[in-house]
Amino acid sequence: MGFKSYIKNIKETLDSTFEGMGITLSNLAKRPVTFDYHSYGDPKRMQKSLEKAGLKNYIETISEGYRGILEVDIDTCTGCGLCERACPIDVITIEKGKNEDKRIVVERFAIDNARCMFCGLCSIPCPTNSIMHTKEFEASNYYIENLLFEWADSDGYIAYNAKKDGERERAELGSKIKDKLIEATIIPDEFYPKKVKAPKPEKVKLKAPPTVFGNRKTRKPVEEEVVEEPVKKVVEEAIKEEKKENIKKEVNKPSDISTDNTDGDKKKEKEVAEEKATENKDNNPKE
Amino acid sequence: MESIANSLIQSWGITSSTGAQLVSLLVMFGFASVVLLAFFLPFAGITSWLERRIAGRMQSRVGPNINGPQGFLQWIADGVKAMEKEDLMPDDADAPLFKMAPYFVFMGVGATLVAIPFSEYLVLSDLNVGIFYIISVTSFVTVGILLAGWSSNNKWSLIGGVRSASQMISYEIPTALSILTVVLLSGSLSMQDIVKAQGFWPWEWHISNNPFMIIMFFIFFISSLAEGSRTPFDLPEAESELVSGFNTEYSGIRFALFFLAEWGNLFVIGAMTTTLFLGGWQAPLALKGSMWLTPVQFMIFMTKMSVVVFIIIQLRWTLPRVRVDQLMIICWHYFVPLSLLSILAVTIWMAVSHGNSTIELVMSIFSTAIWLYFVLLVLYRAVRNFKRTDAKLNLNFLE
Amino acid sequence: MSNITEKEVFFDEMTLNMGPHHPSTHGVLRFVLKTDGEILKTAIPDVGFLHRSIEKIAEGLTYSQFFPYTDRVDYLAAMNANQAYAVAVEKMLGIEVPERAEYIRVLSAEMNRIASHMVGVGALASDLGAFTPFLFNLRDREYLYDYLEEMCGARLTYNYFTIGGVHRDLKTTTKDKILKFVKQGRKNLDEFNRLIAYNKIFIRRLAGVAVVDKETCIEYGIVGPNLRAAGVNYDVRKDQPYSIYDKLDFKVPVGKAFAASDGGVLGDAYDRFMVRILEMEESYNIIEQVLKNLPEGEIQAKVPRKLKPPVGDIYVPTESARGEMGYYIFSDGTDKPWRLKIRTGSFSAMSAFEEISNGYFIADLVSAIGSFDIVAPEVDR
Amino acid sequence: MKPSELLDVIEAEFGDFILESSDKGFDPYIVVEPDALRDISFFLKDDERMKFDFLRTSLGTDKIDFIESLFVIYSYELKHQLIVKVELNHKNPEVDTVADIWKAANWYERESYDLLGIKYKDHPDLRRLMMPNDWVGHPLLKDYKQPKKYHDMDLYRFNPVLKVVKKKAKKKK
Repeated sequence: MGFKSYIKNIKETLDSTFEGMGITLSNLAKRPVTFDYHSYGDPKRMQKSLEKAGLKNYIETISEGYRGILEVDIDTCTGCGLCERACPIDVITIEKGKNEDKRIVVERFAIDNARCMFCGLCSIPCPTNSIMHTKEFEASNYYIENLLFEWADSDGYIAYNAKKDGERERAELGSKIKDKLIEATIIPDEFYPKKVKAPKPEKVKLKAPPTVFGNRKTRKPVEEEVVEEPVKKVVEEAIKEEKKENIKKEVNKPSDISTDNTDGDKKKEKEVAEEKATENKDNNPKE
Repeated sequence: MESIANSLIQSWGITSSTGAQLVSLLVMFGFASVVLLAFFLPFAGITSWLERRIAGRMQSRVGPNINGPQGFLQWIADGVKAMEKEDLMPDDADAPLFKMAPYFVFMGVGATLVAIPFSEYLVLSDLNVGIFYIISVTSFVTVGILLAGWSSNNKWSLIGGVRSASQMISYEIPTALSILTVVLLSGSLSMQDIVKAQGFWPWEWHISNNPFMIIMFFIFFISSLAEGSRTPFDLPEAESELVSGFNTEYSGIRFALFFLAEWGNLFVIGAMTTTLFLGGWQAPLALKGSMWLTPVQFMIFMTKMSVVVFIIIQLRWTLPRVRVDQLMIICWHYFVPLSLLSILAVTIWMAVSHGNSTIELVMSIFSTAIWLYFVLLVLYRAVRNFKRTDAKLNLNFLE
Repeated sequence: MSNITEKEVFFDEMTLNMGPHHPSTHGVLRFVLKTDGEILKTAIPDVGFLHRSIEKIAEGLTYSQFFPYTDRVDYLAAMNANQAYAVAVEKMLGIEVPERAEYIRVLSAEMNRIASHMVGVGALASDLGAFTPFLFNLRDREYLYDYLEEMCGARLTYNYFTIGGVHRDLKTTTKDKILKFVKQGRKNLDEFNRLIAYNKIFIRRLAGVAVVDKETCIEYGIVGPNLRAAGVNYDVRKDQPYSIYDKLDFKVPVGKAFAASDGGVLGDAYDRFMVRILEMEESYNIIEQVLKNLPEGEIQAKVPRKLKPPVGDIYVPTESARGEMGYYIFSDGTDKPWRLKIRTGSFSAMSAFEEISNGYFIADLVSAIGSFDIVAPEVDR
Repeated sequence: MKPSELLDVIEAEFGDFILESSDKGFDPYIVVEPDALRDISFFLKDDERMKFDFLRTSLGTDKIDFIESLFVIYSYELKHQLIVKVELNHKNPEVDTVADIWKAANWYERESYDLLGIKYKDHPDLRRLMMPNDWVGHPLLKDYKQPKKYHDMDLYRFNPVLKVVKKKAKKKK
């Protein structure tokens, strides 16, 4: 380290430190950009800090078209179910029936706000803007069941049909959600749901995807060797040994979940193997 | 304090020497606890609140403002919360050491109060080795942090503890060397005498005795930051590297003690800097020599100290922290040679200017101008930055 | 910087567990550190804590339903992730996006790139102990988020793009606000630079740390700003242009040992930091150009309701804030992808860590993680 | 180099080992005999006409009949891209590693091993990447069934709200 760089280091350190101190000092004379948010604790205080920031209420800080909690105006719902189909995580449940006049009745329109991810895909296809996002965003409470918002009455609601009912306008956005949010704070009768068994996975027959271009020169059939995975093998061997021991000890134990699983896998593998065999037969002669 | 003890002994009619000693001990203890509870704890607490408010303002946010007027009682709320919390200890921790460590740290900081002169008459004990006493007592902090790091049985804590030990051992050398120049100038180890060797006006302070004293001031200030492990030298508890360093495993009141010690340390650094370099409690001539002028001198002392504390706080929210090897390089490559050089220069200057008060005065005014230049530089840059960012002036600090 | 490691004196090895709950492992990462005191021997990354099996989920969703999930791949630059997926699917379907929609897409993507870099460089500063610059950047980012919220209705997970366009049109009021912010944003960036980027301590902390040279970068497939910091002039926006990037005039900042006077080497942490800063300036340029030339017209191409791309596989790269984000999609001719794979920048940066980390201090590992701008959900997906 | 020329060069060099090659799809690709994968990879990386220095991504696909392992490579210098595919036995997918040719393949192959069970021979560090080390099964296989429990932890997290939905629905019917 030369003498020049020695002095330079000291100089630059002091210089940049003074610059930084100047910046932090100048920020003391600027107004903070944040303001208090106390919607739950101290409404008066909240009002004060909002006034300082030149606002009437915190909703004003949220822009138009904000994607908050979903609101459904059931008066203008046509029961088409587009929103239900658009939802990637099946948050919306719609049940429909028909009454004596052969009109569609929306028996149930439920939105599970506990799982909703506010992506906005449901409100886009809606033909009458019945389902829309409000500016409300605070729905947290102590009981997750309360976040299931039922929008149709239990008797059902005759779906809106512009031809038969005449033109209807959608109720003002955000006018209905507030009651629902207040309802959600009520303590339910039972709030520890019992455990439910796992849903049985649906059996889906797997089909191989089509090949892209048939310009394959020589197609060697992919050899089929039945070699099981070492991990599974280890597990199965362990289970076998356990069973042997159990037999030795003559103790009856309920079979493990893992054994069930492997059994299921075996069955599935057989099915898959059969399918492959048939498909290979189909494919190969062409080449 | 001795007079109080003596009067008590006389009024109670105690004659035996052991009895007298006991009484004076009791008086000492009572006095110490009063000082700790009535001065030290509130000071540390209020500083913690102030630091958070200042930091908030510097970062374009508000800071704590809910408990009490402008959040002033935040420190009490924090303290009460810390006391209510469970005092957890890891299973494999070294229990006695683990429990002892916070007290070491707290004691090391608290004991320095004894020798610090707040005014001409307001000093607990004007020791004739005052500055020496302070240097030695602050080493307790090192011991405490090392113990905390070791006894937590946590590798992150251990690294923090060892870092702290190496850091403080290294930085005691430049600190001591820079204090040495002050001792040279005032010719005494007693804190009161050091203050009395200076005057009220800025050119009478030790910092502006000659330009090399400015270097010594910087070295003392920065290395005492390192000793108090404040940013940019907060390596022992570098929260983004070592989780929380030596106090990772602490909770409840023991953690609060570490915290209090940290902010108490702020006061100690400020008081030391003020006393040694910035003229201490020194008031104009007319305001000296009477017991009744104590509040004035105390206010002068506290004002100077607050400025120093403010700068420390500001530095914390300005600078990033240095690395371990850079920490050592700063100490051994820069501070130690520079301070040795400065001691030499100061002694030569003292020999040259001895008895010639006009040369001394000219030199003092010259070096006052130098450090004033630095102060004005920072202020100028603040204004420049303000203009560059198109900001609106708002001096309402009570948002 | 690290002469100490050159001495071949090693004592007992200490195994340290850094993460998953560590303040400087952004998100949830875990490193198993083998150290000699404070000096690292190796840092073995352990990922998967945020594995949400997005690729498996994609196999059960239609092409347009998968959009919200792309936000969650990289939540700091969700708009870029949106764009990557949209570009890939549109290329498969052969859809031409209206010009106005393309301009709005580029505008939002560049705004998001700035927001992401703000967090990237700010978090690096806060990892090194300087908290104020981080909060300055968060403050500015909130403004950007405000405008993005006005555009699409959400602040973090936007889901703004559709296949063939965007959901909502850009309002003129928002446009004016953004133009106004660009001026202020440049000033604030300058303030940030003077506060931290030119700070001596900061430069010294990053110079010569976690050096990744050109060859290593290419070998490990490190992309984006990290690659450019090593001196490779490659940007997907320039070299394989998509959208309207070939019509725009912007530079690609490349690293050149910015901290050379302080012991910096080409491709060190400070270069990566500076390349991001320069990229932010370029993004401001792009935003200005886009807003100047914003054409009128449709924002949504006509797209069939059921999207069924032809059979085949495609790999489409785009430039996200953390480098090349590519979507590999294999379509079997139905409305759901048979296989979808997301290639992200953080993943490849992470895979190189074991080699990079050797011989530095623990404190340097923190700055290395910060300088690579690793976002954990992008690694795990 | 144009895709068609690129494929011609490869065909001329390794004609016997290329099962399929096409540039008619979205991206040019070749399907390679598994045994010849390493030779072709070396050629692709080192040859003057190829210079594929950047491995963009590597992945596996379960195509029921077989498992496909592929990687996408790109050349920074010559700016061309190629997808190289290998078709593997579904029961015992095994192929040579390319992790020593492109280091980037290291983690991608670990991921493929983890999620699809493709075993890469001579891989330097073939461990699971995303899933825990003692996980059973490979999630990205099409016939994968999620186990019910992992270390006594329920893997199905039941949504109480969902349960309420079903109950009420039953009542109404």
